Amino acid sequence: MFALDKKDARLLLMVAVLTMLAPFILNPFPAGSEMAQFNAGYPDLMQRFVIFGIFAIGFNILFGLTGYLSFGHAAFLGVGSYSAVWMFKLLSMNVLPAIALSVVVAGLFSVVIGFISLRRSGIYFSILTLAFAQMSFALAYSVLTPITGGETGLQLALDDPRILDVAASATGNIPVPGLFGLEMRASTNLELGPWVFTFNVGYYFSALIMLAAFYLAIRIFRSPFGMMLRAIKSNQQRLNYTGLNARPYTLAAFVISGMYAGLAGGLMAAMDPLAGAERMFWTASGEVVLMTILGGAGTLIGPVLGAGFIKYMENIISKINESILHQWFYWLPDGLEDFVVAMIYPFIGKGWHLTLGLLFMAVVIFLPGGLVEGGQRIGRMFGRKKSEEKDKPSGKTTPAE
Amino acid sequence: MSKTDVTRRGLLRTGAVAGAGLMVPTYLRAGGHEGFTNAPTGSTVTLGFNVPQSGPYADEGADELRAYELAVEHLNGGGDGGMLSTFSSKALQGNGILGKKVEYVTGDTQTKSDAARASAKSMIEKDGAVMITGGSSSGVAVAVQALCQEAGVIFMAGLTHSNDTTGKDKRANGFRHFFNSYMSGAALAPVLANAYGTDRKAYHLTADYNWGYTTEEAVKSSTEAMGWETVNAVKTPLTQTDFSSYIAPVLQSGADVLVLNHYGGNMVNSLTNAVQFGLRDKMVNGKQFEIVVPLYSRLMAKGAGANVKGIFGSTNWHWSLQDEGSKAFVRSFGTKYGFPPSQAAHTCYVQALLYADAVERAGSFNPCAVVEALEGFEFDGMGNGPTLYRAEDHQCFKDVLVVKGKENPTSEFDLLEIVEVTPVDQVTYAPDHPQFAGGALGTCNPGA
Amino acid sequence: MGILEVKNVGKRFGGLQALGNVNLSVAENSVHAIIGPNGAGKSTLLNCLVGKLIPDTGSVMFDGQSVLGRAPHEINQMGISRVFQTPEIFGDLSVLENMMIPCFAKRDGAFEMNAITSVVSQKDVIAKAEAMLEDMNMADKRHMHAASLSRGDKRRLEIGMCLSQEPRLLLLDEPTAGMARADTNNTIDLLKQIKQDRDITIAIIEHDMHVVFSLAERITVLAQGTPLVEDSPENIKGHPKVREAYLGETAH
Amino acid sequence: MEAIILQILNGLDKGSAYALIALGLTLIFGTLGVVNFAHGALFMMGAFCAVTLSRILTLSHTVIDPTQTDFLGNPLKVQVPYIHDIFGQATGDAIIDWAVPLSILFAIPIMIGIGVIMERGLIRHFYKRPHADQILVTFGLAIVLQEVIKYFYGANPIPTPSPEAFRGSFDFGAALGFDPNVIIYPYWRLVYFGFAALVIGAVFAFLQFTTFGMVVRAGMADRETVGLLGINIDKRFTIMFGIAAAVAGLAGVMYTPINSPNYHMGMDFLVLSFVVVVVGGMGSLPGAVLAGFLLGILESLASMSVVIDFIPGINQVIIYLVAIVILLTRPRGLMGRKGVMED
Repeated sequence: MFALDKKDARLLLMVAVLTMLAPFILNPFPAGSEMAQFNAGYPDLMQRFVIFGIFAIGFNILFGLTGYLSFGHAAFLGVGSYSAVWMFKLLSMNVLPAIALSVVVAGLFSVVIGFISLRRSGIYFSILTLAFAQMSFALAYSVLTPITGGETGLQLALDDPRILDVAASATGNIPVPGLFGLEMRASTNLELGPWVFTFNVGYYFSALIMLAAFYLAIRIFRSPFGMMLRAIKSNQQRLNYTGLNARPYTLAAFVISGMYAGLAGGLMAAMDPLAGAERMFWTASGEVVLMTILGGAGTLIGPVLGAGFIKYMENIISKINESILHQWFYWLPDGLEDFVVAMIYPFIGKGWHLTLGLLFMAVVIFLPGGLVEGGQRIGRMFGRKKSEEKDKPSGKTTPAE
Repeated sequence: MSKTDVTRRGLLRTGAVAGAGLMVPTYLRAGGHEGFTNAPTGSTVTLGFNVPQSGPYADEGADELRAYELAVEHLNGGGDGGMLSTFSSKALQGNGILGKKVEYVTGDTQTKSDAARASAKSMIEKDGAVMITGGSSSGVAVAVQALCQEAGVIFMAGLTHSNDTTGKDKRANGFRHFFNSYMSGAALAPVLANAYGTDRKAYHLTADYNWGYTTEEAVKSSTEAMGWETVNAVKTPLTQTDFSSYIAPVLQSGADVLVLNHYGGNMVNSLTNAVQFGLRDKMVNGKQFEIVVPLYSRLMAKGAGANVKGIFGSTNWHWSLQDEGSKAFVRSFGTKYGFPPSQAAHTCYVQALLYADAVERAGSFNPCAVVEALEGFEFDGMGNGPTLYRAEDHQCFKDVLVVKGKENPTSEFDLLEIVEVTPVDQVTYAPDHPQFAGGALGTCNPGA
Repeated sequence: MGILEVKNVGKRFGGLQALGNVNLSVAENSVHAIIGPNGAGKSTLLNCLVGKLIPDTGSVMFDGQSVLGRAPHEINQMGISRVFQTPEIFGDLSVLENMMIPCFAKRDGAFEMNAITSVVSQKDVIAKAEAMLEDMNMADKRHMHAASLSRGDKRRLEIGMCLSQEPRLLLLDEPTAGMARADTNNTIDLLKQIKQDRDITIAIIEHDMHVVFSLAERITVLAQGTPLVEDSPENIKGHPKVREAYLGETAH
Repeated sequence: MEAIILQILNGLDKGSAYALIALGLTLIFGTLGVVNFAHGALFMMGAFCAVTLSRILTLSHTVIDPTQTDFLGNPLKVQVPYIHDIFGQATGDAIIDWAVPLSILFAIPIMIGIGVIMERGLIRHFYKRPHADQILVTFGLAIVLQEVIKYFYGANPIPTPSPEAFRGSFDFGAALGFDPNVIIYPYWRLVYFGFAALVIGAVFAFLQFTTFGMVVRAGMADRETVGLLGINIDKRFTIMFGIAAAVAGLAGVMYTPINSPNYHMGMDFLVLSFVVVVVGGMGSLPGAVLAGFLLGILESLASMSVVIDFIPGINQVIIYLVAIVILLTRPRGLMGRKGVMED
């Protein structure tokens, strides 16, 4: 299927099914029940899952394949968002031109930054990319305020030109981003007994783009180009003495992953038309590094899992507060209830960072290959024979899926 | 069971059980029965408290959250009722809002506009919140305000001081109770002129982002109007922690007053550094060197410790105010938590009550009805004297406090003393004032 | 006129004269060995030949073209392949993939952005790589992780990778260093086989006199950065200067 | 002219903080080959050693003062430190006043302990793991450490003043014959600079002149060979980790009067200290110190208002700009060795 071998086709199909059914899968608990707190099937978070999935997939093309650890990828995301919002302000609220521009602009930025940074390798490369991203953040937050909106972020206004579109909607509000009239924020609810499932246009739009991005990533991983990138990670010296110049390959990988980041940034703006400078801060770059390593660098699905994991923590765990805990444990005797709540309390709500830190450590200590390795171990426990597939004569050994 | 316990546990539990059967959150653009986003259909109504829980303003966020919990308790008829008894509008009965029990959800803004919007969105989309409130910086307030406008819910800003929130970035669905940069400047200038004379040379250090710009502009124009001269204004990066290289040249410039347009950690550090350099022991131009901090908060004063002693600044509200509303609020907050509330807590508490009252008076949760009820609303008994929610820009106009770091604090909360309560007339400006130019309120958006 | 002409090459590292004034000519289709005691400048000379170092003086011509100032991959593209002292292979890749990379390099040049090419258009490359693995007697190991090969197999793989680029000059840097006797003999046999099967020039830097005298047609002895003598193996064996400077020390 | 002298002074002081942190980071990296993202957290832990000691010293019991009232109108509860009861008010206040310098003694054993526990309990299992794993696990640890501190001390900065004797500033200008009040410099910052110089000197002397240091230096150059000599290099590396933690911690202790410590101060310094280490050259101790001072001075010069007026925003980006220029002109930073962290 799609010129993929069987294993990859199965993976793609699995991801496709999961993303399409996400509104069901992520909302396993009836609305209003005690466990509804853990439901993640609302449009904003689902959009974030796939958008950060795209970001991490792209980052993995650079880091997972070539081993070049960029610490400034958030800059491309930010640039992408700014481009998209400017497109909404100047041209029209249609998301296609906005996303196209964000990919192009992020691509141009990554050509320049990549060309300079790739003159060095290892940690020197990481620091160069970090320096560029931090400069972008600092300038966007301060002196570039007229272009970026600075502290408050770049946002739409009623008096924007929007030459191909209306400045204000019929109700006197700022129009919302859409695809030929189909608003990104439009949702339909399906109520099945106590369960509520939400189907959101923006989510499905992003999910389709993510699937395309994922498919492209598989193709890149399995292509000769992908093999060259892995060869760069493995032994750059041998590559040079094989008559190959590593620089164009790494630059191409850098630009591709920069464009993925730009795409993610553009989509973020399309879902929510505001671009803040914090998107480019070093912690945002660090986040995508963590997503990729946490999920499993160099694997196809790992970064997506890592992105989902971190975004879930950030959006769900941080919203649990003390009164919700009391609600969960009300059935315990009063003293015990207070004790249990007091024990859990430091790890939820404002303590979600603590939980995140502990989980990072746990994953890296016990699952060196990231979440993917965890999945494989579970898979092995259930007796699936992976070794069989490994030996099939596909012409390649592939990194674990 | 005490009354506090009822609200904290019992009610929520009941709400949840009831919710399982009856209340299904209606989502953005979906639940079209009432014609607006997240119309509450069951016996409860959900408010979203979006405050910084991680990052540098986490303590301020925690105080805001305490205030909200207190407000919910009072709205549901628990506790001593707090300001409900002093509030000039008597629409609130202590039986929830329009008879619906008030529930709330909380989120973490991280003091980042992206995270704040994500958190607000989840409250709107997942939890069915009909109003979002909170925040501890203008960046967040502006970002969330724009989001609420789009989504069709009401935004009651928490702590946000930049002119832009009700200036160029104002929105019809957003309301600000807190004061702003212009008011700080207008209130401070006469007090400064009085204390330090009209022949002063000021040196500004300004945080290099929107709030810093508006504050610098406001303080500059109002002090210059009093006859002060501005020698220099230097922008400092947000991420700066050591301000020595910005403070060292101040004396060379011939300035005799240093204005620190900084907030939060920036302010704590720059003030600490300035005092360390011994600036306040110096005589320049034959005058004692002075430092001014336009926007004070008690938590910042606590962070800067003894360095704040004798330093002027402005604040929205302070627990030592002696009007009935403030006293009632301080009493219920102090009784519940054991220490006096901060200005952020006050503003958040008041905003929650004002929203509830507006709904009650309008007879509907519909954002457009709420906007109508709040626009031009005059009230009293919430601290700061008679107050107007101006229709043109959704900014509250009320008395502003000029405060000074206390010389002999009696406790860790007793750090500021009120120097003057600047009457509202003195800080009122025209809606089209140049510092607030640009932007348009637009029309209210009820969503669905 | 040899295929590789080294003229007056000198290289200093700080105060150390690593190479004095080296002149060397490697005849086409010969096996030329460069020997010398430790620190004689063999590795420095080799690095000057492949573009890793740029000599201070002199010229290095390959087939009438200067190699100086070219990047390693460009020199490689001219037809010089190098085998390292410790095998340099792509440890994270499979044996077959290791072999495919030089085949791609031969087909596509220094850079081709074949980023989404499907499995199909790799068929010619895979076929070529498989054939080379057959030649190297490694076909049964094609799906192994290259890092898990034995030392001898890594060496065979590396040599195979160099050969699949069809180079005109194969440079070997102590190809049997650290090998057991049996592996050493296998490597000698492999190199003999290669020489027999193809038109190829081999330059070999070696320590082990057994290897040198089994393979070389011509030998240059390097001492203290300058060539001492260049002659046939028979003559070198009995050369008094060589005995004095080199063979005496190593007691072979 | 005076302005430039002043900024160089400022830069030396800022630089000494950068240099101290970068020194510890390089010690850990150079000896253990571990990229320690928790180093900023160690700096923060040091600062909170000072906070903790001053909290201990001001542990109080409550006395009701009926002459004053608190905010709810009840009689005021006045806190009286126990130390007043033990040493009397004057001596007690003097001890509280000197809490920060006293914290040095308090912090050294604690920080070495934390360092050793960290190395034995966590870091040693990561020597052979990829740098990416080291980054993830130490970053996780950094988050955990700072959240623990936040849980106990809150997010707000905590004022920790220097002793009374070091407040105020010294007038260099007057001493050098310029106008008074032109080149002033706080006493405590002079103390900080001197302290940093002392610590840096001590670390270098320790590595240079003791057998222990010699073995460690040899281990930094070639770990396997030293291991073959039958020397237990691992144990020495553990001790080095402890020392590096102590250096970071002391930098933190002494920094508290300059900026009130808060739980995220380590993260604020983390990125900067990595830039410093890399600009200095990975694995080079003199490089780290040199780069620390260089970046400190350049940052100070760039914050002069004439410079900002000339190039707006330069003060925001100077450090990163310098890092880029240096890394492009000198591939391995100022004094980096070849082959370290290049793959």
